[in-house]
Amino acid sequence: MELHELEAIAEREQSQRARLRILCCAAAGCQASGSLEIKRRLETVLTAAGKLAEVDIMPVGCMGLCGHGPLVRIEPSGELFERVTPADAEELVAALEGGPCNVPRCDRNHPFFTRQLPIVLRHCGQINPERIEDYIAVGGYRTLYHVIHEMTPAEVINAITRSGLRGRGGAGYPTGLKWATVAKSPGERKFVVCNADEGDPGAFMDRSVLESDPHLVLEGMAIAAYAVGAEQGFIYVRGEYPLAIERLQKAIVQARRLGLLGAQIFESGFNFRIDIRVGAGAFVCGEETALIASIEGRRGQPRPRPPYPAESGLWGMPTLINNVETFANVTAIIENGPEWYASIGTAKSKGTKVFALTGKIRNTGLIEVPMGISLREIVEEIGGGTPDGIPVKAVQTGGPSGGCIPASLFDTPVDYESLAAVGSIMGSGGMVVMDEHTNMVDVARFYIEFCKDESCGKCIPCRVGTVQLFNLLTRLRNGQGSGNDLIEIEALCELMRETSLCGLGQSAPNPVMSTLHYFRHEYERLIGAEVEHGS
Amino acid sequence: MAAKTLTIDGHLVSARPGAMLLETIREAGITIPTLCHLDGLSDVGACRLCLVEIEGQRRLQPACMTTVSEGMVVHTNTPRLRSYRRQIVELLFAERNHVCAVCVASGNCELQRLAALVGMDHVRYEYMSVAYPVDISHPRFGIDHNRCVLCTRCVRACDEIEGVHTWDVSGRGIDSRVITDMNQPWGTSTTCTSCGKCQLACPTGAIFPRGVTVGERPHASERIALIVEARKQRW
Amino acid sequence: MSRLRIATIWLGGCSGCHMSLLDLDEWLIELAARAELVYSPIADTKHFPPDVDITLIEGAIANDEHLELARTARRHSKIIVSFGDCAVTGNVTALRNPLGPSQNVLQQVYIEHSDPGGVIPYEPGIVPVLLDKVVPVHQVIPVDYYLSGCPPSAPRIRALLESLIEGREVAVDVRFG
Amino acid sequence: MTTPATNTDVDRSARVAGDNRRKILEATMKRFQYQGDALIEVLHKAQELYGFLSPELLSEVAQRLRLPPSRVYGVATFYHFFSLAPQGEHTCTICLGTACYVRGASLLLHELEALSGVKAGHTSADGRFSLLTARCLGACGIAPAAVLDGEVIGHADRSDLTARIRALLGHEE
Repeated sequence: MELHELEAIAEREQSQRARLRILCCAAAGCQASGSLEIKRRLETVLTAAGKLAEVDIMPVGCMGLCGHGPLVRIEPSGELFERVTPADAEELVAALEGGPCNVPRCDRNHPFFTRQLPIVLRHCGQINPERIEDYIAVGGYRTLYHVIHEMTPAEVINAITRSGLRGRGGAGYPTGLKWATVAKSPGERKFVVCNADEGDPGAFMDRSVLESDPHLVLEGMAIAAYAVGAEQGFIYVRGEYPLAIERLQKAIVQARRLGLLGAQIFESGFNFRIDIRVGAGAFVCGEETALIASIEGRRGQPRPRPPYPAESGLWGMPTLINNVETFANVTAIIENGPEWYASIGTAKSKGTKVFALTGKIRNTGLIEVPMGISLREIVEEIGGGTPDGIPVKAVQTGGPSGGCIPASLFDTPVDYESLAAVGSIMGSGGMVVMDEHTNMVDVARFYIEFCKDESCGKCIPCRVGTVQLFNLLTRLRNGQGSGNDLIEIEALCELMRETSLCGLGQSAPNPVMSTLHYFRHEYERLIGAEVEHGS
Repeated sequence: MAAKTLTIDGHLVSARPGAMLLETIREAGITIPTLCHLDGLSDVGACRLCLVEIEGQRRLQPACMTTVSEGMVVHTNTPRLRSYRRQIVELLFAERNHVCAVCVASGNCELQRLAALVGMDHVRYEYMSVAYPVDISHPRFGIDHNRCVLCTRCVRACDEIEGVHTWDVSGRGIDSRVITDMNQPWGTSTTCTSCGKCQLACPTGAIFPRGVTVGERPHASERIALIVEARKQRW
Repeated sequence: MSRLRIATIWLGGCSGCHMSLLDLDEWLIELAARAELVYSPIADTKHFPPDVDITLIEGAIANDEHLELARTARRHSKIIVSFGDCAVTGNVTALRNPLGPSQNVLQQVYIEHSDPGGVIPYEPGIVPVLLDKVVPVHQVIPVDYYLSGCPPSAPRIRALLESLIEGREVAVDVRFG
Repeated sequence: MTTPATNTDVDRSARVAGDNRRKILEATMKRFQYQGDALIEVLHKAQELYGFLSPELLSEVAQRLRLPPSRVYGVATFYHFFSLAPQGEHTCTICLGTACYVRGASLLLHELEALSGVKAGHTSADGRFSLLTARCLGACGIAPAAVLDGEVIGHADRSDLTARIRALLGHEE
């Protein structure tokens, strides 16, 4: 494959594109709501009308507003229809050429669309994720060519460093620094691993990216591999995501066939092969060292760091581990330059962040916003508040490792440091909205139960601490708690945070500590009279 | 290479480069609790009892898996470390049925000793009162899972020294359990060589020689290090 | 100096801790000079008296009577000592816990493992009703000091009592089993 | 955890059917050059072929990959995806992720437990129905989500789902 061949594919794609197009969301959420049946119905209607040749019906990735799915967009008008049913097919076809159509339309001027800044999600809902040609037509794999032929590995790392990109998996470690460590660590072989073990309950960002734009991630990984000197990559993806796995498999085969992965990529000396490893249901495998154990075919138990995987990872070799969203940012940074990327966001948190906005919120879905946006803008403007007008009480970010931020702090800007300062974390991007009817002790107990079930059992504070914490919260909720219990709960939280072996155990108390901090009265109410006298 | 000089609890000590903090602390005559560590076996850093404070490091570090470095300033016995250690031992006692009064290892048990060492005079947590089986299908040894602390010393002794890997851990979290082969009665294991190293390595009365009663199981874990030494030296 | 009022109570345990107390031999005479035993299974008393200075509780909380006596003792005592492993941990008395709630235990003991025609005794007010779970004393009342051991040896009991009587800081080592 | 009688029944019926599942599994192991590292991939394949991992199957995998049996068992029981017992003819998985939880998934689960008489994570005694839970299906946009015999159901409605399961189980009686 040479550059001109790539461009030829893009041109051919663009010239063959029909003027009239119907784009049906074929991501997991809308598929579950019957979007494939809608697509079939549209084909039937067009066939009957003898118009099948004039209109392209494209299955595309996530269009964002998952809670209102299935979503269908028509081009060139760009109108977006929500809650479409197969019976709407005729009207949608009519709408293509301006005919009458009573299918509910989304307001494209709604803040849900206008406040977003898609970088990672820029192709989502625009291209057919199962066709590499679609990706090439929007400029895909040209950055990889540029990198291989015109940049040295050091220049690539330098660009990523200057962009200010930080790990999107949650902890926010500077990506450039990680790449540089892997690049300079000695090793016979090196590996690049994409962490797609998105395990936070209430998060589906990575799933949507993989289902909607798998090549973007592959290209990002290939660039990383070139930069750090790796020839083998793995994508560790949750077994719960069959559609993402299927699309990744297809994407890898397609890329290999075109010589964009494999040996001598773009006729250069650079080789890079990617294999998929399917997770088997263990949240802890999102932790780097547990993930490595799992790829090596062992129980997914973490080990103490140092050494860090960047120095000694898979089979003891230097290993770069980044998550899906981090890799998905790479091409845009190289393409537009690190300065452009660094101009978005805040002083310490650059670029955008993808969030899965769920819970008691009108506009459930996938959003990408610039860092620094306030929680209020996300919840009230983009999310449109709660569906039934009950006031919002809190928003939970960071999943089981994060915390609950009360509505009174909704002016907090969304960046790594600010979220940490209010007792939560950025996390991988789950954002669950809770209304006034939500019992915060139950929420804390829900997360601790999750961590208890997901604890690997290796270290004592997490293995037994989660169970004792869960028992204490259960006792409290059942009205059998005593004033002493809150002291015990706090002591256990501190123990787990300070002494657990890995991030799972260290952060497991966060939901309890943050709710105890902001909603202590809800705990105290459960203990009964004795405390109420005091308060 | 020159020896490393570091400060442990206010005392200057020197250590050979590459030494682990745990051995250096012990050589300095300081007692620090451990459970999953056993001389002669690889370390896993799982029990968290040997965590120490190292100045300039945000997180506590397990002494058993931390390499000494020049100028390191280490605290092994601060109030919060003492409080954490006690809590960890409490959690262990609450997890399974550690009833010293009726245990073969009483008087020779590391867990019992740990309770005394960290001053754990009572357990604040609710006892979980589990009902695990006792496997005495093996002709020479038995295992009472109710007394297991999941330190995995048996697993490592079997794998690293005897080389047969009869033992492993099944399940996860609080449901973790050590197993032999396919989670089958130990006596039916096809890989076990009946060498007894697991029994030597066991810190509590979980794995015991058959025929002993309360307080009769001797503690002989230090023999594991001797065996390793013997193998190296080809005695 | 007025004599201290000391009580000992015997809940779910084997009385071995009390035997160990008696092992103090001649020191008991010294003790008697400084303290008065106002309630104990080894004294002829029916009701737990008020204004007790130190109460040693042997045994775990296994039935409703234990629970009530422990609460009474707490109300009337300045200092409560969990005396021996059963009081501190549940110990042997709590070995029934893995069998499940009290009904399962009674069923196994009085029906399944008994001669044919066994019946589960049920005479509330006469036969104490078992609690579903045997628990250590500190899970039902606040405890001030813990003396582990099954039983605690006489010298350790003496060390504890001496510090308490003399108002010194209590520093008794931990020794389960 | 496993019921040996049923396992051998399954094995026997498999042999009688003259199936080539062993061959497919062998091919998978061969593709990974019988490397121990591939254990999880191989177990995925084995479960896909047989529906669950019987002790015999695990032993065979251990032998072919030259791994100690306890390690294979340890791995198989660490990951929630692997099942060591056969599942019911029909399965319903309720997502208990946060978004689903906030939208009432636990009530849904309780209702199904009451309806089927099966506790979450278990299979009915007659082997007809398994009620399972998932930590998060990643389908939060359509919470609460459930999977009934492989079909993802979004905005799962209590009465609707119970009716479907009742029909599913009732139809064949």
